Amino acid sequence: MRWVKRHLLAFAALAVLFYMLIPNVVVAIFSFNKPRGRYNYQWTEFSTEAWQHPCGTPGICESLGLSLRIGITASFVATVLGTMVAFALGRHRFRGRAGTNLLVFMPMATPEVVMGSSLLTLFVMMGVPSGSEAILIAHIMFCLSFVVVAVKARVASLDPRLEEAAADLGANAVQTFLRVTLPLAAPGIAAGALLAFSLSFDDYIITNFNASPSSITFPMYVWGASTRGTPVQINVIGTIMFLIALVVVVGGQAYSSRRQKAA
Amino acid sequence: MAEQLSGDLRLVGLTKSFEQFTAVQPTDLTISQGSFFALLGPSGCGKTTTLRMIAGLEDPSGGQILIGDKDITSTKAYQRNVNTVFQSYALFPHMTVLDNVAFGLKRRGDKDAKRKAEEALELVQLAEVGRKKPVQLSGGMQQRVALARAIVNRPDVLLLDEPLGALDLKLRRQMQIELKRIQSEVGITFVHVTHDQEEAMTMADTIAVMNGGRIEQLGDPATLYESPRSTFVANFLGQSNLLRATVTGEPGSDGTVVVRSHDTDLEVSRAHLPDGIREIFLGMRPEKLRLGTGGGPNQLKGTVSDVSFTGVATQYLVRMPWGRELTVVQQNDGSARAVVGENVTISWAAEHGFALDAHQDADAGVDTED
Amino acid sequence: MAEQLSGDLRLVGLTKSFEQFTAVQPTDLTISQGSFFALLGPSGCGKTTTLRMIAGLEDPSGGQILIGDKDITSTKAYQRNVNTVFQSYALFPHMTVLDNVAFGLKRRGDKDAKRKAEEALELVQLAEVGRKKPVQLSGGMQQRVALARAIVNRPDVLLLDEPLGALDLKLRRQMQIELKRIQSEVGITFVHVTHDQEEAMTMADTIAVMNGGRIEQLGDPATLYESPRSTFVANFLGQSNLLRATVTGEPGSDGTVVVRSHDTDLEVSRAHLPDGIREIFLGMRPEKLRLGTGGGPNQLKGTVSDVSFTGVATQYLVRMPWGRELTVVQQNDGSARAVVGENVTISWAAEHGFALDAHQDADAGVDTED
Amino acid sequence: GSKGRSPSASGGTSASAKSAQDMSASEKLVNWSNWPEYIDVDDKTQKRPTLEAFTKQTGIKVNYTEDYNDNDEFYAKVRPLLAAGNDTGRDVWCSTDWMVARLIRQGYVQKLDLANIPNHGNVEDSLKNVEFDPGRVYSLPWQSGFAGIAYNPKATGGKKVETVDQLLTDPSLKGKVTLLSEMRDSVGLVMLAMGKDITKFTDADFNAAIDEIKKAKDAGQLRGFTGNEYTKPLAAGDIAACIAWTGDVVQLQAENPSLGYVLPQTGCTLWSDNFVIPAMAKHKKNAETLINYYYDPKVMAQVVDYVNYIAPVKGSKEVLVKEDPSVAKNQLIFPDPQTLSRAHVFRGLTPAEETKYSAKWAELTAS
Amino acid sequence: MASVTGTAPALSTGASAPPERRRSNWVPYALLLPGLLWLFVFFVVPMITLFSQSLQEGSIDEGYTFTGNVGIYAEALQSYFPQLLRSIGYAASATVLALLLGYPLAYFMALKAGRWKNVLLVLVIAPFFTSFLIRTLAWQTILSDVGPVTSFARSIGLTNLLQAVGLTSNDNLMASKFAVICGLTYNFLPFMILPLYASLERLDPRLVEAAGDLYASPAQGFRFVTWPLSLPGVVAGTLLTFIPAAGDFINSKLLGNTQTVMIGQVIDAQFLRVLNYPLAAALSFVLLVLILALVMAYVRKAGTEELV
Ligand SMILES: Nc1ncnc2c1ncn2[C@@H]1O[C@H](COP(=O)(O)OP(=O)(O)OP(=O)(O)O)[C@@H](O)[C@H]1O
Ligand SMILES: Nc1ncnc2c1ncn2[C@@H]1O[C@H](COP(=O)(O)OP(=O)(O)OP(=O)(O)O)[C@@H](O)[C@H]1O
Ligand SMILES: NCCCCNCCCN
Ligand SMILES: [Mg+2]
Ligand SMILES: [Mg+2]
Repeated sequence: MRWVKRHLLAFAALAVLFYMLIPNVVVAIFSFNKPRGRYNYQWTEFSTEAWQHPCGTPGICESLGLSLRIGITASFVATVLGTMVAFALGRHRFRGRAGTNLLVFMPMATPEVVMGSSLLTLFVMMGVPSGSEAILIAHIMFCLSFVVVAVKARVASLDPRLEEAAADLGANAVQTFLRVTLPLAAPGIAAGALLAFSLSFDDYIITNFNASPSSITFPMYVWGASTRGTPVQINVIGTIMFLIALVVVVGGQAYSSRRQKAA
Repeated sequence: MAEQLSGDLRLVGLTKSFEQFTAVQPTDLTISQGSFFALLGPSGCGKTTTLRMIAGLEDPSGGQILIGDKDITSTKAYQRNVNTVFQSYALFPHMTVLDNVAFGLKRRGDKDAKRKAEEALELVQLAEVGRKKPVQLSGGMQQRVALARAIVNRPDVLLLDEPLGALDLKLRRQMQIELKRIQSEVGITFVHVTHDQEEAMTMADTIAVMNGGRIEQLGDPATLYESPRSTFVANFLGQSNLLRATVTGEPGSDGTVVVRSHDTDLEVSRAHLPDGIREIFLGMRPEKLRLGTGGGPNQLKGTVSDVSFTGVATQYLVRMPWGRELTVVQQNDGSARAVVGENVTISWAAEHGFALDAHQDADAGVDTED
Repeated sequence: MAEQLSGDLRLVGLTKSFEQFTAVQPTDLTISQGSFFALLGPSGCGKTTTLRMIAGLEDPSGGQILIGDKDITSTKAYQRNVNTVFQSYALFPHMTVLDNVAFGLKRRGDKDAKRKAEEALELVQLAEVGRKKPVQLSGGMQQRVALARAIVNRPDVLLLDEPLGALDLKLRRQMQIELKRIQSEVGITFVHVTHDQEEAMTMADTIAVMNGGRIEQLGDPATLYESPRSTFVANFLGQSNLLRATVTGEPGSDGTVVVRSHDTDLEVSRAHLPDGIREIFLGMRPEKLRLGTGGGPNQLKGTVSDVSFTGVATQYLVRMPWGRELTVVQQNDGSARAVVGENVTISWAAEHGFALDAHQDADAGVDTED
Repeated sequence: GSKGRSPSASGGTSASAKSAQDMSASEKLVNWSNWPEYIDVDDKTQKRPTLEAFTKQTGIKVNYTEDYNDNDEFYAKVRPLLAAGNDTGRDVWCSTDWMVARLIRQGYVQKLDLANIPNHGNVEDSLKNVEFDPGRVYSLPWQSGFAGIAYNPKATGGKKVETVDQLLTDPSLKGKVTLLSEMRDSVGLVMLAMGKDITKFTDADFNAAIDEIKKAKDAGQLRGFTGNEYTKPLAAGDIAACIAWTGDVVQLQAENPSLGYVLPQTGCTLWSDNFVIPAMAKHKKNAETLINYYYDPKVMAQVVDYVNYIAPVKGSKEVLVKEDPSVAKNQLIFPDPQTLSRAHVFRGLTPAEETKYSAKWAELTAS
Repeated sequence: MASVTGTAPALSTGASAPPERRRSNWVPYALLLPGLLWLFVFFVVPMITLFSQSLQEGSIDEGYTFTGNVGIYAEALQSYFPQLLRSIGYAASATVLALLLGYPLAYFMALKAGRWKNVLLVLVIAPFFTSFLIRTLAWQTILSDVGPVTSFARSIGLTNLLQAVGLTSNDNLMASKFAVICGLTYNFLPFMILPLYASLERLDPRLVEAAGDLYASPAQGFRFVTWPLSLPGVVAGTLLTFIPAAGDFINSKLLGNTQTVMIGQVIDAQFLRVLNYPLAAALSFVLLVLILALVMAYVRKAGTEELV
C-alpha cells in the first residue's frame, strides 16, 4: 500500500499517457484487420494484406504524397520566415515590437474556421484558384506564428556575449551568424520546423476551405473516406507515420545527446 | 591584418556615456607593451566598459585608442588584434574545447590552426580535454580554455575581465599563479580587471584604481599600498586605520612632522604629508601597527575588543578611548597574543604613517557594495 | 511542533551511501548547543550530504540524528526544527523578500509572521527592501535574505551550506562579520559548511575537517592549525612546508628531539612528535619561518626564487639545495625584504615544527581540484 | 469583385454558363465527382469495372472522386469557383433534381451536346420531361431512388422501426436516430407522415414538420443530420435507425442481412441524381462520351446490379432479369406500380421559397 | 525532442527586452519584412475582407452588397448564443481536464522520470504525426455503442452515472457531451503538456526542498512553490488548449450529437453548407472577439504581460 502511495504520481502519469496513446494502439491493431465488408470497425481476421499494399486504395498515396510535399514546403518556408522574425524580436530593439508580437500572436488566437474561411473569401476575390498553392499559402501563414514562438524562446535565451566573443576572436558579422548564432539557435529552429510540419501535415479545417478536387491532402482523404468507410490502408499509413515520428524524434534525441556526450 | 603592429597600448581622452550617465570619464593611460596591468575598482566603476572599448565591443563617446602608433578607435572588433577573456568565459557550447580554441585562428584562415590550438591547450595544461564540450569541464578548466582561446591568437593586448571571479579561493590562488606563468612565457600585454585587491597586488606590474569612471591612482602595487593618495585608495586597496588629525608642528630635523589627534601628539614622515594641508587623516596599515611599545614613537592606548585567528595571522580590534576601533594584524610567528579585554598599547614607526587631505569621506571605498 | 526541545545536536553513526558509493562514512559527532561549528573539506567530501541529512532532505543509510534527547532521524524535513541557508540561496523568486522571510512562520500559522519577518530583515539590515523581489537584489543582499528567512524561525540548529561561496572577497569578509554578529545575538547552533579555511578559522568555535566522507580532525581553529594530525589537514587548512626526516636522537632535556633531513640536523618538540615513529614529515607553517638566523635552532640555507607582495604580507619562495621550494610569509611591518636570487637562511623555533607519520601522501589536500 | 459586393455576387436568373476551351481531344481525361457508394466496385480488387472498361474502350482516363456527400455541401464547395467564372476542376458530377434546378437557374451548368450522347434516347420516359429541365437539355439522370427508414436490429434490440413516428419519439431509440441533412427527404418523410401531400404543401405544412423535428431534436432523440456518411455507423450499430437511401441499404444488406429497410406506409420520397456538366469544364466532350457510355443498358445494368438504385435507362431491367434475377425482382430497385404509388416527388420551390425553407432547415440542422 | 517544448515560454511571462545591438537599425526591419508581409497579406487582409463580408446583405443568388448592417451581429448572437456559450463551456472543461491530466504527466516527466524522460516526451509528441482525424475516428471505434468499452462502462454503472449528471443522454458513451469533451481534451492535451513540461523542467528542485525545510508540507510546498512557479507553463498551456478547442468542430461533429453542436460547427455550416456568408462572418468575429476578450482577461489575471 505504501508502495502504491509512493508511486501514485507515476501511475497517474502512465494512465494519462495510456489515454494519449490508446487511439494509436487501436489504429495500429486495426491496420492488421481484414474487414469482412467495406467497413473496418470490427475485428474479424488477422492479415498483413494492407501492410503489403499500403497504396492499395486509389488516391491514398497520392494524397499522402501531397500532404508530405505541402508539409515539407510549408514548414521550410515558415521556418525561414519565422526564424527571421524570431531573430528580429529576440535580438533587436525596434519600434513596433509590441505590434509585431500581436501580429504574430493573433493567428494563434484565431479559430481555424475563421482563418480558413477568411482566406477563402480573399482568394476568391483575388481570383486565386483553390488548390495546393492556396493550401500552401494558408499553411505557411498559420505555421509561421508557431515557428516564431519556438525559435524566439531559444534566441532570447542565447547569451549575446557569445556573439561578442566571436567578434572578439576575429569573426565578422556573417561568420558570427553562421558559426555561432545559427548553430546555437538550431535546436529551437528544428523544433519550430518539426512543429510546423506536424501542424501542416495534420491540418484539415483550413485546408478544407481552400482545397480543390485535384488537391486532396491526406487528412481530407481520411475525412472523405470516413464518410464511406475507411480502408485499412489508412490505419497502415497512420501507424507508419507514428513510427516514423518515433524514429525521427528518438533519433534526434540520440543524436543530440551523443553530440553532448561526444568523447 | 596578420601584421604584428605591436607597441604600447594608449588611451587618449577615452570616454563613454550611456544616455544620462557617464560610465568612463575622459581617461589618459599608457600601458607599456608586455606588462601586466591591473584595473581595480568597485562594482560599476567602469572597468568592464573600459575593456569593452579597447576590445571594440563598445563605441567610445570620445577619445582615441592606439596600439603603438596605430589608431584603432574606429576599427571593428573582429579586425583588432586584441582578445578578451570574458568573466563569463563565453565559451561556445556547441563546439569542442579544441574548436573553441581554434576558432580565432580559423577566422583568420590560419592553416595551422589545429596544431596551434593543441599547443595552446598544452600551455594551460588541458591537452587531454580537447575533444570534450565546455559543459563537461569544471569552472577552473573552463577558465583556462577561455584563456587558451584568447592567447592562441597572440594578440597585441589580452584583456581579462575578472576571469577568476567565479572561482573559489583555493582554485583562484592556483589560477593566479598559472596566469602569471603564462604571461611571462608568452610576453603579451595583459590588462586584467578584478575587484580583488590581493589578486591585483600579487599579479600586476602596475595597478590602476578606478572609482566612479576615473582612474584615481596609478602605480606599482607596493607604492599604491604604502602611499595611497586618497581615502578611497587607502580603504579599497587593503584595510586602513584613519585618524583625524591636525598638523601642529613644523618638520623636524629627522624629517618628521608632529600632528595632533585626539589629544595625542603623533609623528608622521614629512615625505608622506602633502604640502600645505593642516587637517589630515593620518593613516596606518593594520600590519604596521604593533601591540606593545616596541614599534616606534607613535603610541596609543586602548582595549582589545575582538581577536580573530586566521591561521597565518591574528587580527585584533582595539577600541580607542574615543570609541573608534583600530585594526591590528599580527603574524602568528610565535609572539605572544593579546586577549579580549586586555589593555594594550599600539605603536608604529613614523615612516609607516601616511597623511591624506581630511576634506574627503573617511569611509570611501570601505563598503564596496551599493 | 512549536515546542523548543533545544539541546546539543548529536550524530550517532550517521552514514549515507548512494548506490555504489558511500558519501558519508559512519560519523559520530556532538555539536554543543549555541556553538558555531564549521565543516571544512574539499569538494565532494560529503559536507552537503551531512547537512542534508541533518535537515531531513536526505534519508540516512544508517545511524541517528538527535537534538537534545529527541531522535529526529525519521522526522520529515518540514517537521524538524532545523533550517538551512542554501548555497544557492534558493529564494522563492515569485515572492517578495518579506514573503520569503515570513514563509516558514506562516506555515506554522504564526499570527505575527509579518512583524517578525520585518524584524528579521532589520537584523540583516535589509528592512527597506522587503517589498522587492529577490532578483532585484545583489548577491550579498540575497544571501542575507536567505539568512533572515532561516533565522526568523528560531530553529534549534541553523545549517549554512557555503552561504558565502558566491560572493567576492570583500563582500565575503563583510558577511562573515555579520554572520558572527547575528550568531552571537540570537544564540542558536550554527553548522557552517565551507571550503574556505580562512573563513572557517575566523568564524568557528570548532572546526571539523572532512575528507572522503570521514571527519579527519576536529578541534578549535588554533589547535587544528598549529597541530594538524595528518598531511591532509596540514595542507588543506592553510599552507605547510613538509620536510621528509628521520628521527635520529632521543628526547633531550629541553624537550626536543633531533631529526635528520637532507643531511641537516633539525629539532622538533617532543610534544609534537607522535610516539614510536621514526620516518616523519617535519612540518612548518610559512609564517613561522624567519628569513635570517634569528628564528631558532633550526636553520636551512636556500635561494629566494619568487617574491610576491600581497599588501599585508610578502610571500617568498625559497629554493632548497635539494630542489624543493619552501614558502615563507613575512608580515610587511617595515622589516627588510629579500629579493629574488638572494641567498638566505631560514630559521624557526623547535616548538613551531610538527611531525607527521611519513606513510602518507605529502601532497594530500594541496590541490583540491579533481 | 466590385467594392461592396461580395465575391459571391453574380447570379440572377437564367444566366448562361460559360464554357472553356474544350481540351478533350488533347487530354484524354475526365474528372467526375460523385456520391460515395454510387458505382460498381469489384470487392476483391477494389477496382471499378465499368470505369475501367470505359477507359479501355475510349482511351479516356476517369478521375473518379467520391466527394459528393451532400448537395448543399458540394454546392458550397464549387459555388465560389463557379461564381468567379473559374474552372471547378470537375467535368461532370451528379446532382439531385432540385440542385440541378438551382444550377441551371444560376447558369452554372452547360447544355449537353446530345450529338455526343447518341444513347440519350434510352432515358426512361417518366424522366424525360422534368419540370426543372424540360427536354433534358442540361442533365441526364444517373440513378433514382427512395428515401425510407433503415434500422439495425442489433441496436434496436430486435425491434422493427417502420414509422417516422417511431424515429422521432420512440424513447428506446433516444440519441440513436439520424435524419438526412437533405431537407427534401427528411422534411418530406415527416410531412408525409403528418398526412400532407408533398407535391403541393404550404408554408404551414412545412413549418409544422420542422416543429416536429425540432421537438425530437430538443428531446435528445436525434444523434445527427447526415449526408451519405450514415452507412458505416448504421452497419456498425452506432445508429439504431435512420432515414436512408435505398441503394445504400440494399448494398449493406449483402454483408448484414439483418438490416431492416422499409418504405413507410405513410409515404416516401422519390428522387434522381443527374449528370450535369459545370461551366468552364475542360473536358466537356469526354464527359459526354462518359454519359453516353453509361446510357448503354448493358453498362447501366452492371452498375445497378452493384449499387442497387433505380436505373434510369431503358433496357437495363431486361439485362438484369437474365443476369441477376434477384435484383430484378427487388421492389426497391425495380419497383412495381404499387410500390411507386407510395413514393412522392417533393415539389419544386421558387427561389424565394427555397431561400426561406433552407434558412429554416439550416437553423434546425446546423446548430 | 525537448526543444519542441520551446513553445512554452512562448506565451509566458515577460522575457526581458533584448540587449541593445550595435547593428544598423534597418536590420530588424529587413528580417521582419517577409514574414510580416506574409501575415499581413494572408491573415490581416482576409480578416478585413471577412469583416466587410459580415456587414453585407443580400443572398447567395442575388449577391451581397455592403450595407454596414451591424444588426447581423445582434442576430448572430441571438440565434447562436447557446452554441457560443456551449463552445466556451466545452473548451473550458476540456482545458481544465487537460490541465488536471497533463500536470501530473508533465510533472512526472520533468522531475521524476530520470532517464525515461526523453522516451516519455517522444510518446507525447509522436501522435501528432498520425492525422488527428484518424485518431478521432479511432475514438469512434473505441467508444462505439456496440464496443467493449461501452459494455464495460455499462456494467460498472458509469453510463448511468454519466446520464445522471447529464453528460450523456442514453446508455451509450458516444454521441454525447461526454464524448465531445473527452475528444477535445484528448486532442489538445499535448499542447497543454509541452509548455507545462518546459516550465516544470526549469523549476529548481532546491526551491521545493527549501519550502520543506521551512515547514511546508508536501501539499503546501506544491501550493506555494511548485504551482506558482509553473504558472507560465500553465498559462501558455491553457491558452494553447482553450483557443483551438473553442473554435474546433471536428470533435463535436464526429463524437457529438445534435445537442452538442459547437460554434465552429455552426460557422462551418454557415460557410460551407448554408452559404449565409454575412452571418458566418459575423459569427466568426463574435467568436474571435469573445476568445480574445477572455484571453486578455485571463492573461491579465494571470499576470503575464507579453503575450508571445
Ligand atoms: N549599456 C549600458 N547602458 C547604460 N548603462 C550602462 C551600460 N553598460 C554599463 N552601464 C553602466 O555603466 C557603469 C559602469 O559599468 P561597468 O560594467 O563598466 O562596471 P564595472 O566596473 O565593470 O563593474 P563590475 O565590477 O560590477 O563588473 C555602471 O553604472 C553601469 O550601470
Ligand atoms: N544523489 C546523489 N547520488 C549519487 N551520488 C551523490 C548524490 N549526491 C551526492 N553524491 C556524491 O556524494 C559525494 C559527496 O557529495 P556532497 O554534495 O556531500 O559533497 P560536498 O562536500 O558538499 O562537496 P562541494 O564542496 O562540492 O559542495 C560526491 O562524490 C557526490 O558525487
Ligand atoms: N450512395 C449514393 C447516395 C445517393 C443519394 N442521393 C441523394 C438524393 C437526395 N434526395
Ligand atoms: Mg564588469
Ligand atoms: Mg556541497
